[in-house]
Amino acid sequence: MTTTMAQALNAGLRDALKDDDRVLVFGEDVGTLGGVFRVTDGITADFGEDRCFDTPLAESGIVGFAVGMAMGGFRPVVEMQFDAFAYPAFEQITSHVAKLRNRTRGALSLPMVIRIPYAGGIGGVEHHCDSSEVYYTHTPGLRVVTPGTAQDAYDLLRDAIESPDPVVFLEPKARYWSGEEVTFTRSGPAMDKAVVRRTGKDVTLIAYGPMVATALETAEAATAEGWDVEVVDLRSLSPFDDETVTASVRRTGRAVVVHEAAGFGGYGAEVVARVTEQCFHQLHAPVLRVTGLDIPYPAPKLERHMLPDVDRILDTIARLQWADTPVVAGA
Amino acid sequence: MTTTMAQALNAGLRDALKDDDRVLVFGEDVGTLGGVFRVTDGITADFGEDRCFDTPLAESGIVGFAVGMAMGGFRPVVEMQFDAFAYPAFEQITSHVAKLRNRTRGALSLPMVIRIPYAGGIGGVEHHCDSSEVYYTHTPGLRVVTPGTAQDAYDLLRDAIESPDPVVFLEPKARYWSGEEVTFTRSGPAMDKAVVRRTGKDVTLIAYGPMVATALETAEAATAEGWDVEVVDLRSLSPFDDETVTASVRRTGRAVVVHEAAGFGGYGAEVVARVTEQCFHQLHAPVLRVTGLDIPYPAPKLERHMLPDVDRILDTIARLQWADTPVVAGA
Amino acid sequence: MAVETLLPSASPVRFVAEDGTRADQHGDYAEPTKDRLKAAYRLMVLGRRFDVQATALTKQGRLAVYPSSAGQEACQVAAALALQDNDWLFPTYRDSVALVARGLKPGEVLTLLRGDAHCGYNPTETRVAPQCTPLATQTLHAAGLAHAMQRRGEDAVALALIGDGATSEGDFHEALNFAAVFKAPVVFFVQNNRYAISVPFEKQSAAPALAYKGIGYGMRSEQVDGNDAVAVLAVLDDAVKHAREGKGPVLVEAHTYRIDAHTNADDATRYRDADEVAKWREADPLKRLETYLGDALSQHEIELCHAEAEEFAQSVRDTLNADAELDPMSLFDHVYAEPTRQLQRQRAMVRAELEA
Amino acid sequence: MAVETLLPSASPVRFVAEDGTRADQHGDYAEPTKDRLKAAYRLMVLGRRFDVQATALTKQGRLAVYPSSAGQEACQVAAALALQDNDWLFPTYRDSVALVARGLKPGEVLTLLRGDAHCGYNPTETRVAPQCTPLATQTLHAAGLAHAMQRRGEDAVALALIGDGATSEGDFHEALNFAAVFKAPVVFFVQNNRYAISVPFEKQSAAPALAYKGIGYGMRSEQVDGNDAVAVLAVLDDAVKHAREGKGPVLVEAHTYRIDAHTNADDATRYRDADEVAKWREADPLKRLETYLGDALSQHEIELCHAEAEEFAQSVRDTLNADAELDPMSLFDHVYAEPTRQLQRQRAMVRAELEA
Ligand SMILES: Cc1ncc(C[n+]2csc(CCOP(=O)(O)OP(=O)(O)O)c2C)c(N)n1
Ligand SMILES: Cc1ncc(C[n+]2csc(CCOP(=O)(O)OP(=O)(O)O)c2C)c(N)n1
Ligand SMILES: [Mg+2]
Ligand SMILES: [Mg+2]
Repeated sequence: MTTTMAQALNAGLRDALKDDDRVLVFGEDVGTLGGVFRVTDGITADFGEDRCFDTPLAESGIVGFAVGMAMGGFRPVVEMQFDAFAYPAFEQITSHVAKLRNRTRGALSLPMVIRIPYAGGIGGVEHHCDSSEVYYTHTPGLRVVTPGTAQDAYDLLRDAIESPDPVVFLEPKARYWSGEEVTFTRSGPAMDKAVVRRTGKDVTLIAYGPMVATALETAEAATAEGWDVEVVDLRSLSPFDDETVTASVRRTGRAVVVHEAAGFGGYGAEVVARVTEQCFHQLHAPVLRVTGLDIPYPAPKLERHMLPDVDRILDTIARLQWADTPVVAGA
Repeated sequence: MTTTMAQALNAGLRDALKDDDRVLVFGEDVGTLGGVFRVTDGITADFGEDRCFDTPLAESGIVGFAVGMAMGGFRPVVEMQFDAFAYPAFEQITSHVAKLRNRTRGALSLPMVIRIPYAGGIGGVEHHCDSSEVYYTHTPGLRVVTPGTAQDAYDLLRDAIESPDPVVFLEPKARYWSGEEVTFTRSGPAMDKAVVRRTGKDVTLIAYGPMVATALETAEAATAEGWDVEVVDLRSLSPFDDETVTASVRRTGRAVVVHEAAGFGGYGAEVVARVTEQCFHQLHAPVLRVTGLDIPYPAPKLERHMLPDVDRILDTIARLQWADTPVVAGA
Repeated sequence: MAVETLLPSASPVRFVAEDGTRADQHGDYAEPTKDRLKAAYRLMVLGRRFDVQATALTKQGRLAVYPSSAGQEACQVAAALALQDNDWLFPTYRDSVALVARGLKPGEVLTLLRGDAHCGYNPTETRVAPQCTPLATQTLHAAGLAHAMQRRGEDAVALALIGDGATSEGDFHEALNFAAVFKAPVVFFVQNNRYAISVPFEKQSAAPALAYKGIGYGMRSEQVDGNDAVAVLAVLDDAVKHAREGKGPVLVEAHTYRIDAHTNADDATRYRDADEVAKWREADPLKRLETYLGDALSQHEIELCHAEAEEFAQSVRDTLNADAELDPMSLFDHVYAEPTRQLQRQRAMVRAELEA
Repeated sequence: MAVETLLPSASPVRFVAEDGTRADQHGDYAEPTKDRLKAAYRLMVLGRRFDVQATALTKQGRLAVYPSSAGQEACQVAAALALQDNDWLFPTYRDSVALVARGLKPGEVLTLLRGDAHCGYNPTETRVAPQCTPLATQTLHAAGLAHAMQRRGEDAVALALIGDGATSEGDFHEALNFAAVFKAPVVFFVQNNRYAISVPFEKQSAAPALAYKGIGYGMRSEQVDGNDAVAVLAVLDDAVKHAREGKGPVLVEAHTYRIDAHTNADDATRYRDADEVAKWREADPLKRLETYLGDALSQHEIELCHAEAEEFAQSVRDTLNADAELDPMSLFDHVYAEPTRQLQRQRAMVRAELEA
């Protein structure tokens, strides 16, 4: 039976609520309605308003209140309705969620999860499609994970809820309705491990969240060009799994990082920088990036030009200096 | 006569207020007090409460109010008292300041400047020392500049205030009291240009804001090791001046990026990624980073361990594979 | 300091009872002229027709999404009518009918919801800010703009629309405070339609009414029956006058109801009873005003309004059925005043893709 | 809905006039027992001495910075006394005297301001949250924690301290609203000391008093003379009781004054007159309580308090004059529950530097 990513998340929340009565789910519209994406569908009905409830409409409020709840022994799992609507909570996330353990030298911990549907591809109007990962990955003290598959949605969410550290859990909203066979046994890799989704020997495609599926599609399409593409799904954006990624790049000697967020100062830059530092002499070409454009997210009718797609990724793979005659990119 | 960076900024504000009566200065304590760092010292006394005034204590309020004032034809220059205290304004900055021109297809523009004293090195307690540049540089629609010298403090501030685009103006607070000869004639390079502060042929040190002085010191110290170090001061973090930087790196073949912010997903990653992409075959070694640690900013008594210093930079330069026998960095 | 003058009326201001008869619960507020009420009536008919048309267009896929104003026409039309040409309106995604009432073209209003661009009209020319999605953020812009007008000696007021749910956001608080401290000529007009998507007002606030927030900022405040167009117009006229005269900002809360789901994509049956909706349908602001106007409004005039509305709906359909020309190259135009080098490179890439 | 029960008293609650005589401006509030008042007196003497000592230590460079509580001792001591051991206190940087009154050791209290670490005490053991710098953010934590206690059936109340300036922040608004909606057992205690650094209250808010914000959230509220320890204690006792009994949160505003500059680094002469300060020095809360207690407090008892305070000051000096041992390796310990690989590498780097 196929389970969609939204359903897998729902199952993850339910199992967590069952296993640990300190777990609470709250946010805007997550109760009776089941969330605007139905990720919390039926949970209030089945677990009671006590375990899953609506709050007033204020994101800083939700996160700050959750901080207090976590200090008081609960494990809040809160939802920000959309990426850009987590920004009002930025101070609470950056100055408190990320730092409370450190500020109190371990006396207080904040086992809480902030779920954020992010990125585009669903024809959403402005402010509903931001890829906001960098704002969190650059903030020490936060863990940041993002599933690329329904199975990982379940596994990573369970891990995130059990983590002693606060986790920003980024849900690729365009993938909510994509499904696959999911097992609810938690046999997957650890939360902070990347996985090789497809092996290949010519080039490593590094992707996460909404771009994992695109990367896999590209890998299939690349066979027509004679390129054998390996696909790594990062899963954990912070911390970064150097081992899995560099092992792959050392094998292939070439790498491309793909993400939807604007390229400038994007997460891909970190990937390029650390892979280059660690694999410099095994690289046949610079590690390249395929990213969103450096513009505010466009209106629905033009969003396809913003998003990395198979063609753009193939074009970039083609630029990886296969000819063995160094081509110098212009300034 | 030496002018400190704080005085240069004060002069910049005054000259802008004189030249353009649409310019207004406001924020917390910028009026009678002259700001906690005295950057606005005496301005209310000399220009009147009408041009420079205190607001209620609310950063989102200050920025959002400034957006409305700019829509109404003014050119607000607002102060956030410290780096971490700009976070409450994050939504206004990201969803409005950065996007209003784009959202209205040019019908509205927001010529405003958000001044933020940032970074550490002054023995400040928690939340007073964040290097928050990445949160802004990754946001399309914002310009981000940061002076490394008192002269640039004046020049860049004047440029920022005259810019038709909103500018996040990051002031390296540890440098406020450092002085030099300053001319108030605006003969400097354009706001979006990097400058070579010291020429050298062996390695390019790329720095900005608080680390420019440290980079120059390092360059002096490096002569003892026989390294001739070129120092580039970025000035404009967004947009990035590829031309100046890559020209330097192509000459030297080696580069190190230095900043105070946490390394992971830091601004240095972008510098490494784009320099590597553009100069891959001229590089004798991977571009390395010397950055803050990936921890919340420490308490004053331990902050020196957080900050890049001459020794740490020299150690990193030493790792640039001078021996011509490729040393592979471990995972 | 005059505490009493800052509190709202103990119960919502009303000129007209639910059945359309006169209600005397309006203190000192002056009743708007019959001409003004007839103008309001005309725009409410137009607005309702527009709303129905827009909702229909979502079903045909011509609009990406549409948040209906059904049931809130009295509020939205009064908001537009209370303002003069040089005043500014700060609407949310919900307030398309207010924009129509302000005179914007349907194509301009629906550009956002159709997915063509972020804002379809020119805010400087129309003096209407872009419809705002990040909740409550626009209230600060309204306060700042009003203060700017005041400084420039322009005789202009700003009116910010906001929903009940959005009043919970910190920005609303900061906006009220800034406005009060600077005595900015701005009116904050809360349409309390009892829901924030699925969340009922009872879970949003424990206040006796949102209008009671005013006193905490030293701001005049009022509450009004939002389905009584006469009352809303009377209260907003007065609030705008107060602001225009330099007496400071005003907070007005209208008690109304969102008849439709949050947007066409929402399913309101998941969280509220049909009975509740039915009850509020009875409190229809349009019917109420029509009854109240009685003979002042001839059958012929009513028919003219409806005919005009039909014609308007046709123009909405025509506009929406024609695909707007969108140039992908425009993506790079207004990020900065001038495209950066980086954007020039990216533009070249997209152009090459399109030409490939 | 009972609007009157939500409004604060028309003028600040007072038991004691400025000259130390009895003032009958306290409605139904019960006067605290003499024993409690004497306990308050003792802690105010201790707190003031602590404050003077801490300020002196900044001059000797033993403290990085110190925001003085001088003039606010009645508020801070009452805040501590109103709470039981299992209640939680959420203080700001300004509230060191409240921490001392709560029984924390001076070395623990001053760790932050000395620059050794971000928080010198264990919040779980002391039930005192870390002193909070990002303004108003702690009010949300207090609301959330209070709600957590309520859910767990623990008989615990949270009291959040906040300054007048910080009430302008959005988080304060959101905290009041969450607390009221969830009926959380939390008391928000605003010390309105008339300044936010240099900004006087008049530029901060146009409200008749900050306590008038309560009604906008459906929250009980009160205003009190913050330099009258009897009144502050009476009002806070009552507020805490109200919260503890599950009747919901309470907002209390104390009108007081910051006698010293914002911190030792600030120069208050830049923005306020010596006359104003002198006037408020006359309104000294400690002297007022001493006069009021009269014979209930013997000369001997007074001397004992001062002797104890001197001894305490000595212990502060001793603690602060000894350098704390700080291990740079600890920097990497509590970023995450377990250090990441990246942190392990950075730790190794710092260790190597130290060993070099
Ligand atoms: C900051 C922010 N958070 C969340 C949302 C998502 N959202 C859009 S509309 C809405 C409900 C708003 O309710 P209300 O303010 O009552 O206005 P109404 O839709 O009823 O007119 C929510 C939660 C948003 N747009 N902005
Ligand atoms: C979010 C935030 N903005 C700005 C500051 C800087 N700051 C520290 S104290 C202060 C004034 C606070 O005034 P008030 O709330 O009245 O408290 P008081 O210091 O008078 O006790 C300011 C602006 C801060 N700490 N946090
Ligand atoms: Mg609503
Ligand atoms: Mg104060």
